[in-house]
Amino acid sequence: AVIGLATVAAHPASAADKKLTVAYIAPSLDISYWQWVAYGAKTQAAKLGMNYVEFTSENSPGTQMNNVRTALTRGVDAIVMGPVSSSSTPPILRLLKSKNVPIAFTGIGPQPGSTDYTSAVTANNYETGKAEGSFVCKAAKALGGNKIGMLSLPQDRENAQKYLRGAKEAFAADGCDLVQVLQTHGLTVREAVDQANDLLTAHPDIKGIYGMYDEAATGAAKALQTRGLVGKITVATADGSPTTIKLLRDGVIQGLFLQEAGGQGIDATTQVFNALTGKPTTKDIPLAEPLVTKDTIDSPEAQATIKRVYPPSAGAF
Amino acid sequence: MADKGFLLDARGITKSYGPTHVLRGMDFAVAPGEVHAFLGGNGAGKSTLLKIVADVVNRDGGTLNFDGHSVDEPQGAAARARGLAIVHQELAVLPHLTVAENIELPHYHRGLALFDRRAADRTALSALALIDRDFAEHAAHRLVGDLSLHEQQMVEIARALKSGARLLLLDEPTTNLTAGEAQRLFAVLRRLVSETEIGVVFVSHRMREIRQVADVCTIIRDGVAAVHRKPVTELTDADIVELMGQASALTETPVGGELPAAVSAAHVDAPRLKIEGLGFPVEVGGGAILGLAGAPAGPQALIDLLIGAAPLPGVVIRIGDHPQGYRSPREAVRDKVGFVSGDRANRGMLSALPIIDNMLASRRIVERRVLVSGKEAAQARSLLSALSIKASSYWALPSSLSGGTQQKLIIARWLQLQPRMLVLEEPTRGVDIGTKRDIYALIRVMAQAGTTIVWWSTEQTELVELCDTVLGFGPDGRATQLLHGAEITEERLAEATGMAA
Amino acid sequence: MMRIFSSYRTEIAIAVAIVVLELALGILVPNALTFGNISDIAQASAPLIIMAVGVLLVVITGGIDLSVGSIFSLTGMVTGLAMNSGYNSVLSTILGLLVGVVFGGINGFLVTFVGLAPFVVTLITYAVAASLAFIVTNGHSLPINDQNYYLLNGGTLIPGVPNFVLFCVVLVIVTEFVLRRVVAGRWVYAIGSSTNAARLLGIPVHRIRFSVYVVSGLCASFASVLSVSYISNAEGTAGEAMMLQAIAAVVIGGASLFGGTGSAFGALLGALMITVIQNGVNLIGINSFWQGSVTGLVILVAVLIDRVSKARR
Amino acid sequence: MMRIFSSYRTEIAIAVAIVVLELALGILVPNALTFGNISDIAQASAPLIIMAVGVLLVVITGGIDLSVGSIFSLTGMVTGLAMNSGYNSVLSTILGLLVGVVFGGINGFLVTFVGLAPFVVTLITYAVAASLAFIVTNGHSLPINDQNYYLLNGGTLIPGVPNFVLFCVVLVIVTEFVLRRVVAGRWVYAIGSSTNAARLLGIPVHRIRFSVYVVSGLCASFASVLSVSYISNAEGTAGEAMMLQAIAAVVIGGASLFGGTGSAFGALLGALMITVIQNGVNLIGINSFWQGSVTGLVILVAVLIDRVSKARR
Ligand SMILES: Nc1ncnc2c1ncn2[C@@H]1O[C@H](COP(=O)(O)OP(=O)(O)OP(=O)(O)O)[C@@H](O)[C@H]1O
Ligand SMILES: Nc1ncnc2c1ncn2[C@@H]1O[C@H](COP(=O)(O)OP(=O)(O)OP(=O)(O)O)[C@@H](O)[C@H]1O
Ligand SMILES: [Mg+2]
Ligand SMILES: [Mg+2]
Repeated sequence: AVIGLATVAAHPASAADKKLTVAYIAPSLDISYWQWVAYGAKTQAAKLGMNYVEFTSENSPGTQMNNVRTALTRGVDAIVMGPVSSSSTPPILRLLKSKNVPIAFTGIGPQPGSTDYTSAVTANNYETGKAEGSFVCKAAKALGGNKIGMLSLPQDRENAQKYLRGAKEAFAADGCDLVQVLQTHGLTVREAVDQANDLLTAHPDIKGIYGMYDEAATGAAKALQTRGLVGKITVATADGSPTTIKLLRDGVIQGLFLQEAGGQGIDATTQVFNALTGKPTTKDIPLAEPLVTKDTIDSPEAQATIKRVYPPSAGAF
Repeated sequence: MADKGFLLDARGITKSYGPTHVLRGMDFAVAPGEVHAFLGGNGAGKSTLLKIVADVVNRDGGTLNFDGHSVDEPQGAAARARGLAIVHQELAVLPHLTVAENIELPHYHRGLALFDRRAADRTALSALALIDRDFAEHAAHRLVGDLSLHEQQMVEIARALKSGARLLLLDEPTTNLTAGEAQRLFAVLRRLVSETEIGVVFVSHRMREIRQVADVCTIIRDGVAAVHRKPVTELTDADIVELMGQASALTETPVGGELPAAVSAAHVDAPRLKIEGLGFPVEVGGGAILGLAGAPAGPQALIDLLIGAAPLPGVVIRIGDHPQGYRSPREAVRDKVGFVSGDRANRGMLSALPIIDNMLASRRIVERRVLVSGKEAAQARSLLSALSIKASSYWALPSSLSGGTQQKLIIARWLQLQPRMLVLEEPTRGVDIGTKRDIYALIRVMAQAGTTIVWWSTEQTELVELCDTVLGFGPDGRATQLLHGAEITEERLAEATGMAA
Repeated sequence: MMRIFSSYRTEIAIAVAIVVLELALGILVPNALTFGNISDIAQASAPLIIMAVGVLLVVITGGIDLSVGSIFSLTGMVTGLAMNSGYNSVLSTILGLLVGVVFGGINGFLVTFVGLAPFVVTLITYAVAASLAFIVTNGHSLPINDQNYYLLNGGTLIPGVPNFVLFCVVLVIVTEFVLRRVVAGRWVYAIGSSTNAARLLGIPVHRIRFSVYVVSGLCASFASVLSVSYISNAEGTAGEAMMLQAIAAVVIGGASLFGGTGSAFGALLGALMITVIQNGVNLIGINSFWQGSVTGLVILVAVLIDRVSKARR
Repeated sequence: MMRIFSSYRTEIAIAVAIVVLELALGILVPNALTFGNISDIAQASAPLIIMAVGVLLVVITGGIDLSVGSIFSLTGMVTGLAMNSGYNSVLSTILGLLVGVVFGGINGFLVTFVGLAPFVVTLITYAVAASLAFIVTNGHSLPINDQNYYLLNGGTLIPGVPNFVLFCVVLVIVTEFVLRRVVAGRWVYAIGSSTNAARLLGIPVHRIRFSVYVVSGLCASFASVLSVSYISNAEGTAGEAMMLQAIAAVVIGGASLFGGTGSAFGALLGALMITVIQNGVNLIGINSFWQGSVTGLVILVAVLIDRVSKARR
């Protein structure tokens, strides 16, 4: 028996029946976006028969690196990561390459020029920024104005910088005027309400509010409701949640550019699983952020996309 | 065998702090209508016993009856809670609250009651007026934190006097009072005792006060009552000092005197001290002892000027080669000008630091030490033994020492340092009779070696005994007179300080 | 009169700073001094004011309460969950307020009866409450669809005065009254002034110290239910930024972290100051990267004014 | 011997708690007690330890330093910017350290010579430095490509001992030595014990108080350059979470926010404790939402052990 045990200890399991483990490392878990990526990764891991563990980096590259090392100590086989920033990824890629552990990124991609990663599942923030810019501008013009205010993500985030660049190009092309950009700090509805109010006080003549994150639209909607301006100012945002989808259905906001948070988790997990099991992988998966409106929300395509945004437990689709 | 007649009857009280057995079966009883002096050396356990009586510290053993009932039973506990007021040796004041609130707040027991400010002002006025009418009239709304130690002490006493308690425990209440204030306090106590039959326990290290105010005394030594409830008139001063275990205090030159040996005989090159702007010139040379007499305002301002702590408009001092005096205490200390305060809590003690740091703080600066040297342990030990301080270790915090012992630590800072000038601000506050004698001797030795001494005391006997010159200050803080040699008598001092009754 | 002036010196300095700021803003931005914007400021500052008043009591006793931000978050989630599970709005509000009472009670117990340092205790409850705020809904934020619930914040018990203004004003005035005129209020200062002396004087130190933590938790919860009522939404991170702001409000308003000083008016003005600056930088449109610097420097100027006014007396 | 035991009681209690935690973890998780994981813990805790030692000095004087987290962030950005602009790594490091000295100096000046409350002053510099951390690069994070720079953190001045371990150990030992054995160190405690008594004793209160803020800023910057060297990346939000952790480390390690107490060993152990718990919950795989609760409760147990050990003496 002793010998038998020793043998088992020396060869814990053959590759075939060993359960693979994937670690999801989020930059922070305090915003729903990264939680929904987590949900996608977790459900997909279960589906593929993998163990799932998760870590949060508190927006600190140091903590992120510690998390990677701890994950390796735990013996994880693959990593799905929403990095703190693109520029924080090179040392991680070096480390993982030396350990031969596949990694797939979600939301934010690796440092441009990197090659040693399995896959990057990202939203095309620049194109979405442009599309949303056009949408808001046209809607504003239909309401008789061309001034737009923006509720932005913190501009130290790469996705925020890309959204803004796209939006500015669209405004320039379509003849709209971006009169103010207010950046959030905490990504809370509360803050967005206060900022939307300040926006409307400073620029009473705006006809469109461009939101960059889900809470922005919720906050803007609230401000418009209290001021009796619903329908007189158009609101669109990226992301999508049960709250904003309801607002869309109620006609308080006009456009949603769905970001498949859950889908990113699903796809990234699939990619690292493929890498581990020797199946083909896709390096870059830029997911579109399709526009839905009150009229298109119940279409089968829109409903399919929404199901890749957030889990059923979050609310109705 | 509890005597029904006693207000307070404590029998066989025991109390230890770790290995230190403070009380080893102490008896203590107070009858109504008496002022009871409670005597003993520093660290004898007086404050500890009073705190046990007042339910601030738990006793290890013994019985305690209040008004005939054990305080371990609800009736006795309630009687004690209602009937006892204490003035602690280390003041228990609330610095951010006003004088009126400090006096009146403890009398409220219901949190949801409204605090009646007008009533509090009236109570404060009448209570303080018993001791100092001037102070009473403008004090009610001042924050206690802005008051001097003397004024804070009056607030504490006023609180106790107005509490309506049947037993007053006063732990060294006069150490922070001027002679005149003490006299008025005694008058009040005598009146209260005769009119309302309350009992008063009075702790003091001043023999004369004891004789003045006390009827009976209990002396504590080695944790037991060396004398229990004896009329003060039956004991001579010599008896009392002997019973306290401080016989050395009786001889003119101290015999237990390791202390003066702590001062090296090397001659100090002392500066002349000139003070201008007081209305008359004051000048003392090296080796002289200049006394400062009077209510705190004047002497304290002059002391702050002397040690560089604060300027005093209109007054200029010249200390040897420092024609403008000192700009900071640091400059003064580095020029070997020492300062010892009796206001331990605010101006003296570093209470979060162990004994050794407290004793050697000045030396480190004077000698410009960079490192805490290995020698310091030996120095600390020699200072502790010179002052016969019994501490569990010099790494203990000062709060584990008795009040008078803490004062010795502060005095110890300037022993062995041969200061050029030593500024003493009520340095013997709370120090027992024996040690006081030693300190007087020490000051004389230092003066003989050439150190200029400036000494403020509210105990006029001290000034008479020690000083070559005394500068008197009136109650308004203005300098009044300069007395020399034989002119220094208690009568002249009383006159100079405006305290002639 | 002079006494009021001198005992509220810091408060007056801050009030003057706020008025100057608003006037300057009025010159720079056309709509800054409209009724609409001023009522926006009131609405934006109400939860912070309420939270700051609770924190103030703890700070006066010489303690600190780091847990208020996450109590705020957790309260919102509990209230939202209760409402979405079909409880009526009164019951849901009460459940929410219980969160503050329970966490405040834990803080008070550990500080008062176990004798742990307030910083450590409230840091622990901060972490636990923040974590629970995610656990209760598995991280999802909750929209509140009950339209009646809005009345808690925006309704008018007194005609013409929205409830959130009413609650703030009443809370501040009552707290100031209690602190100045009621014995328990004076005890709060007594404990912060010298715990040891307060104990020796027979003041019920334990009871008061325990209570201030409970009240602080309750205020944080109350701030949260009002806020949830206003924005019809509960989020796990809603209170995160508020803890430091609440303590800052109290300290800017003249309280010392060493205890013994501070006033409810000061806390109100400190919170208002923070909101006014935020409103100002938004209205002027100062780039968000610069906002921290601008906010910092404006607060510096305000406390320097206070400092100078103190030095001159 | 007994003396060391009694004067380091808190430190010993925390050390015991850490050892117990690690042993428990070793039973639960196979790789927890490997050399690799222990050196990961050392690496993860190094910046926090260094920052905590600086904060400790301020806390001993009775002050507080909230600005260290954003000094950490700003230092990284300045260092990264300098490196990416072609300065060599030594010069860039010095520029980074200057950030801490300058901000520490501003803190020290405003607290010491203007007399403002440390909480307010360092809250202001916290906001300003955090804002500057974004401004200097317009919000972009910076990759550091200079491979040599890695040596600052991971190289070995003494064979076999990585620099970050060396720096931590030397800093803690030197600080503890200064605090215990150097006269200026004793003065730090004296000021925290009673500023007034310290001044009258002739202690250079201003100079010492000013210095501790400068040292605190410098430590935060030093922590940052090490961290940047380790992860080859500078981020505007890198230090955000560290301020509260550093103060917590100091307080868990036995310092009182009222001043006068605390030790460098305590700060080290407090920081280590925080990192060990973080490492433990990650290794065990505790759900992220639960991590705050678990961390809070483990710290509670640790401080209760300390409390009990104090009560029993
Ligand atoms: N908290 C404490 N911890 C340890 N020892 C203590 C403590 N409090 C008092 N002691 C010790 O108890 C003894 C008695 O102290 P106490 O204060 O009662 O003396 P005292 O008679 O009032 O002296 P003094 O005349 O100096 O005021 C002293 O030896 C002192 O060191
Ligand atoms: N803050 C300090 N910390 C450590 N050592 C000090 C400090 N200040 C002074 N010293 C030590 O004291 C000695 C004298 O220092 P310093 O140069 O300050 O003296 P000084 O010029 O005579 O006095 P001043 O400071 O009043 O100008 C030196 O040995 C120095 O190391
Ligand atoms: Mg005593
Ligand atoms: Mg010099």
